[in-house]
Amino acid sequence: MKIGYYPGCSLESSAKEYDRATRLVARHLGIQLYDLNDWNCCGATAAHSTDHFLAAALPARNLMIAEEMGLNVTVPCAACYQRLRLAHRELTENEATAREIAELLGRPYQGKVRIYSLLETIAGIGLDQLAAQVVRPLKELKVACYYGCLLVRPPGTGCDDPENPRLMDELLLAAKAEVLDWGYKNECCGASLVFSERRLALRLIRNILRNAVDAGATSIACACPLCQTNLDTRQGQVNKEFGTSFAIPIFYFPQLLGLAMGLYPQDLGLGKHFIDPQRAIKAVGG
Amino acid sequence: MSVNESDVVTTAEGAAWEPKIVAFLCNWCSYAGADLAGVSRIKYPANVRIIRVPCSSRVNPQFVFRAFERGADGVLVAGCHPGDCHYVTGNYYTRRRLTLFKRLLEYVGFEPERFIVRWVSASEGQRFAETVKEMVDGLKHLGPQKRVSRV
Amino acid sequence: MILLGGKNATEKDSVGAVVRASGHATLLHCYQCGKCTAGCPLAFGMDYNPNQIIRLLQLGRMKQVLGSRAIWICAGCWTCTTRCPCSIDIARVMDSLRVIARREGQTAQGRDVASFNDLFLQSVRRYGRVFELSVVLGLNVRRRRLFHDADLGRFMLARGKLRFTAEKIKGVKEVRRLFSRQGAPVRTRKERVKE
Amino acid sequence: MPRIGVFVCWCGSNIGGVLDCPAIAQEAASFPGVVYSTEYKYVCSDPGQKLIVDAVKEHRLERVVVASCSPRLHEETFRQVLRRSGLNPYFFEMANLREHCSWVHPDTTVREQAQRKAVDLVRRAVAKAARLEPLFPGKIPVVRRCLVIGGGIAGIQTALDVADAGLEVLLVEREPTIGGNMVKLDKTFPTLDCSACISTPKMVAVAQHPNIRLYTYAQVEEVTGYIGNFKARIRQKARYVDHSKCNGCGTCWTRCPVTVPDDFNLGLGERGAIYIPFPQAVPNKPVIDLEHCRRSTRGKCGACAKLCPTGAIDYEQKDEFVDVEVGAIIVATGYGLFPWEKVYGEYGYGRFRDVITGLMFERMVNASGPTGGKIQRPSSGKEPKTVVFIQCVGSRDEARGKEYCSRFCCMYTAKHAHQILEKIPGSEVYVFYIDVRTFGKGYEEFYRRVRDEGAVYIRGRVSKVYQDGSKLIVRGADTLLGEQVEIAADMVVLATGAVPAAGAADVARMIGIPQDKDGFFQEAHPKLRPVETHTGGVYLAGTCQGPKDIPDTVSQASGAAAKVCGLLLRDELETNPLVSKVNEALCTGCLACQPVCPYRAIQPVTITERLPGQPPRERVVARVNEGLCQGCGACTVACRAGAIDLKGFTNKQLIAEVDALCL
Ligand SMILES: Cc1cc2nc3c(=O)[nH]c(=O)nc-3n(C[C@H](O)[C@H](O)[C@H](O)COP(=O)(O)OP(=O)(O)OC[C@H]3O[C@@H](n4cnc5c(N)ncnc54)[C@H](O)[C@@H]3O)c2cc1C
Ligand SMILES: Cc1cc2nc3c(=O)[nH]c(=O)nc-3n(C[C@H](O)[C@H](O)[C@H](O)COP(=O)(O)OP(=O)(O)OC[C@H]3O[C@@H](n4cnc5c(N)ncnc54)[C@H](O)[C@@H]3O)c2cc1C
Ligand code: SF4
Ligand code: SF4
Ligand code: SF4
Ligand code: SF4
Ligand code: SF4
Ligand code: SF4
Ligand code: SF4
Ligand code: SF4
Repeated sequence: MKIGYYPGCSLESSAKEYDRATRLVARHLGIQLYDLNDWNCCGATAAHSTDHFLAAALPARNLMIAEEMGLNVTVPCAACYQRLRLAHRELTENEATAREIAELLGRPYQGKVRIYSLLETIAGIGLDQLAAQVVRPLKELKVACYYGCLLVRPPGTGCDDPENPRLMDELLLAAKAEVLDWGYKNECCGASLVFSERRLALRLIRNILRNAVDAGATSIACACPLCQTNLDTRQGQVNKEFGTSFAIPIFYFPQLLGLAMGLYPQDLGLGKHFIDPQRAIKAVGG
Repeated sequence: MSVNESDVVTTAEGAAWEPKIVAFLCNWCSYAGADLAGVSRIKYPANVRIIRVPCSSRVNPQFVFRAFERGADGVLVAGCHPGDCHYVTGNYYTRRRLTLFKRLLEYVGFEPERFIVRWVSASEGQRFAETVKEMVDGLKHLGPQKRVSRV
Repeated sequence: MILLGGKNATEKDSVGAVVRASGHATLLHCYQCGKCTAGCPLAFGMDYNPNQIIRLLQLGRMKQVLGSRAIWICAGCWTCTTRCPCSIDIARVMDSLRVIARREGQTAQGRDVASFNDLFLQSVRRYGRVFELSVVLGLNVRRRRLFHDADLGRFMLARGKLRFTAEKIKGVKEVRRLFSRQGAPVRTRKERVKE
Repeated sequence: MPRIGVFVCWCGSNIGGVLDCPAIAQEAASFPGVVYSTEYKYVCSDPGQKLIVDAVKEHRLERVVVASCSPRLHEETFRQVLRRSGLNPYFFEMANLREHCSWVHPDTTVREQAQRKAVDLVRRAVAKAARLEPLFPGKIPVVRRCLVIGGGIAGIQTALDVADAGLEVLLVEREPTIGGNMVKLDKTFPTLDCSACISTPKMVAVAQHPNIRLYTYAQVEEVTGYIGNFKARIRQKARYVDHSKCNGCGTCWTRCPVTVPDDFNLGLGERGAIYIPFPQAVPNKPVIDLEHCRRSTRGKCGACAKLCPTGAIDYEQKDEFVDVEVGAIIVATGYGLFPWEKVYGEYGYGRFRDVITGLMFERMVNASGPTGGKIQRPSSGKEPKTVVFIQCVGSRDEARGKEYCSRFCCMYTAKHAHQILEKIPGSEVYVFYIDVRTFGKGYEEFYRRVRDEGAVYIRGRVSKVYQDGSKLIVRGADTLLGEQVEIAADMVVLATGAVPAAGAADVARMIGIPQDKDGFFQEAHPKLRPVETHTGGVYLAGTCQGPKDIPDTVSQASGAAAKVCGLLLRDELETNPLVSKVNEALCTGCLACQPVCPYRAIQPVTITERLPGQPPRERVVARVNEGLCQGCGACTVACRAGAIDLKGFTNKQLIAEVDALCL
């Protein structure tokens, strides 16, 4: 399968391991990722909080690039994914905006590109197909799949049921992990506030960690660089702020899939976590 | 048959003494409630014998007294919940009359557990069964009624 | 005390702008069930709950809304929008309010949020992508708290997760053109200095 | 001792699987009076029924006991079997072995006890059977005519429905025209069709219906009798206009020199002393309001008499009485509005002219109303720009108003808000509410539409309205924001709730129907008998039973009509034979029984007693009206003399049952 790949800014820096695991797993599953040529930042929360036009225009350029390359796009970052989909909707529904952007960039967007989350793309090859690749079943792994907000909201742009998303659960089930039913899988982690209103954001992170741990999770899986960074790197701050002692590893879901498929933990960027995932990896015999 | 049946039971089988309860149930609510207990197969002790009356207000205290005289160990009167009476206000009279009567019984030395007035609706099969259970337990504790029993 | 009626109700036009910008015909059909607030992960930190923001708009209280902290606390998680029984896109209303507040310079209650957004977009404008380090450091400079999150910085550095140089994309000119549209709010430092 | 037959039913394994039915039958054979006893697999089946019929013949049975399931299930079935066997159907008694025994005591550990209980239950039934008496339902003839009191939409609808079924209807309305409150309305929610357009054709239909006799400006003064056979006295108030002569030309009312505030328009307009309430009134003929007529106040005028081309004016007319017999009565006396100006000082006690009620607003927006449909401030005649509505005025206020919700005011307020926004460009509408109740079909959608149109709903009750120059200052709170709100308004419209129509208590007393705690007439059952009353033959329609809107009013009116047709289309009524009977020889005339009867079935009568060797003597005794008695038996306990007994549940029978069980 051929598909355009829009990594987004985070996967170039703070979420390098996500990028690496994604490319490795995709290759292993026979998904050919083509990086969008010279893509630009989608603008993220900053853009839509500041200017409605920019919020549509920045992703629009990327969609045009994909369209020129004749590819659909898969997006590993939940925020980028939502921005791209909302921009696609704006461009196809709001003629004025579409026209203006076309003028500024000197070409139109035809609206042919389909935007998929990485979850959908991987699930797209078939769960059986995936299960067949599993050499190291994640049997001992009690994992809470965390989707956050932007993958599933607002309705119509999300990739799964906004209230009870299941895609990641299905994927990890195929990898024989023990996935848990828990209440915070679609709660917000406050990523967009973490720099400006850190104390508020820490509280949201605390709530998510607590709920996962209460549900019996020994690890959390994510499908977004912002979620992972937030939940992983801020655990120390959370513990300090609330007097807790969380130390739960936060994985990118392709890292776990990679493990199950027998790839090397180092190659999957598993050494780059703030909370050491060694114990969890050992438990599954990694 | 003028012999007390419960005596026969004790002697014949050596089984424990079983209290005898006469129940007056109004046709519209409590009798239907007892029917529902049956339809729902809710088990309860077999000590209760039911007499159907149109309304709990039809129950003359004399009937209750008669039952005791004839050897009943307990009497139950049950009707629709206040406000739900098929005949509008009947059970208010029941309440007033039978409360008074109960006080009289207690005055002459009856234990309060021997005479019970309870509201049981047509949908309260469970409540009917529980009422019977409760009464039987209470009466077993008290033993046979001998105060006015002529038998 | 909220004063309404006759000449008291003067902010209807500006409310109308928010209503339109957020893609609504009206917000008056919100019946204040509070479901938006109930699910909002950040309501605990807001001065007005999300439903109260909508309520104030219904009453035409634009100034009160623009002066609220709530609009900056909103993380844009879209929980409210997803569940509103009246199909009100509260998250987008919040967005629109931030946009308008930013345009009108009413960012007192959300200085850090607005600064972060500014720095972020500046970075995008300059390089076509966001240069995380410059945004974070920039924010710390503006806030005069240089070592905020320094622990994290050290960790990221150690794991090779921080870039020290920005990567400029080839099409940065195109991106700048997108910013050039009239009304686009982000200015570079140079421009700011010039003013 | 009558000859009794006992039939024990297995109900397949339902009974037979737990109880030893042959043993029960065998034991029953030894009970006093039992001459035949048997068991059968399914007694209610055709062969089972035949078994009974044959046994009755063969063994000359006089009473039958079936020991099977609940009498609530099959008592009627078996009574019919007895009828077919040539026995009085009330010579039947049942023992409930299934619901009360086999199904609840199935365990083998209690087999013995269950079996003994079953035998006891059969013994009880036999004891009662031995004392059964033949009972015969009584017959009462039915007068095929219905009286409808109140000519609002409820009375109109119900009268038309009954009349259409071919029955005679007498419709009595106390105002000079029928139509009630509905004809005062402008549009009706949620579809906004014009109220007069849908109601006046029905009014005309009433006037023209061959089966309806219409009495307007009339009142029912006395009702006696019982279901199927009521007598009523109608007072036709003097109109001072001979309607048999008047042709409704209108000359008189346009020329009368007197002007008085017009009650039909709630004081917003004026009328003469001779008047019709509104142009489409039915009948479309005037009455003279003698209190204001100049001829009677000043002794001179007589203009109407002089001008009338038909000589219909008759200043000497007197009230007349009409006595009628009817088989059923439908009460449809409607509602009035809560007298807010007596209670709410904080809204100005009616002192501020621009504080009006919803019904006044209806008259104001009505094109045929006093302002010709122009919405204007009563104080200045100017168009209001800011209008505040206050809901629940007098309703949902247990301290000074009524505890209940008036049901229609939320919706009519929404309607009024819509009308303001539609007719006055640039207007502002604020609605203070506590909850908004939109239970009907299309109502919530209407409410949403009105909000979309710009009505601002503010959750909170207004605390005060005061005049400030030409403005009304309304002070409330937005409880959702927790902030006080003050609105400078041009007009304030109060959604006053509904109360029972004036005089409802008199109607209740006259007919003998209870009122609920709020004065509305009490239906027989709030869910299952909403149009019936506890008095047989008396039915309710519309808002006299409780606040309701037009759709509900009309449904209930048609429901009441159906009930009346069901009653009156029979030739005779069969009375329930299970009623009380007074033994006049024992009755002391104390009447202790009378107040306990919920149906007022017991009345004192004077009888002449002829005891041998003594002069005839007059004596008061109680008598039970079999048409009214429902057979509850409450009276039997109240009678100290033991003079009343309940047929089918007599003292003797019940005592015998007790004895049989306690043996
Ligand atoms: C402001 C307002 C707006 C409304 N708008 C709507 C609407 O848009 N849609 C809607 O569905 N509903 C509306 N309603 C409700 C509607 O008015 C009632 O549902 C309906 O009128 C009830 O009809 P009724 O026949 O029961 O009572 P009424 O209309 O009150 O009729 C009762 C009649 O009985 C007569 N009467 C009373 N006592 C006696 C007596 N003792 N003897 C003889 N006659 C007697 C009265 O004179 C009257 O003519 C509104 C109500 C109000 C107050
Ligand atoms: C949880 C709950 C609680 C409620 N509590 C109350 C309460 O406390 N008080 C109250 O007043 N109301 C209450 N209600 C409302 C009440 O249930 C309804 O008002 C009432 O049951 C309506 O009766 P119905 O006969 O119109 O409809 P239904 O009860 O729905 O009866 C319709 C019947 O038609 C049959 N049917 C359907 N289609 C066909 C077909 N094509 N051919 C043949 N048969 C068909 C169905 O099987 C059904 O038996 C409650 C409702 C709910 C859901
Ligand atoms: S959820 Fe929607 S309808 Fe409810 S209060 Fe919020 S905005 Fe209003
Ligand atoms: S989008 Fe904003 S207001 Fe809505 S739930 Fe999320 S944080 Fe709250
Ligand atoms: S009579 Fe009753 S118990 Fe006997 S077969 Fe019929 S249903 Fe069953
Ligand atoms: S003038 Fe005479 S006929 Fe004409 S309406 Fe008046 S009373 Fe009737
Ligand atoms: S007599 Fe009376 S009713 Fe007739 S015109 Fe004169 S004032 Fe009017
Ligand atoms: S219908 Fe509405 S306005 Fe009227 S009493 Fe009920 S809640 Fe109040
Ligand atoms: S209570 Fe008994 S004695 Fe007294 S009037 Fe009634 S029937 Fe007669
Ligand atoms: S049996 Fe009941 S209804 Fe009949 S007269 Fe006696 S008290 Fe009234």
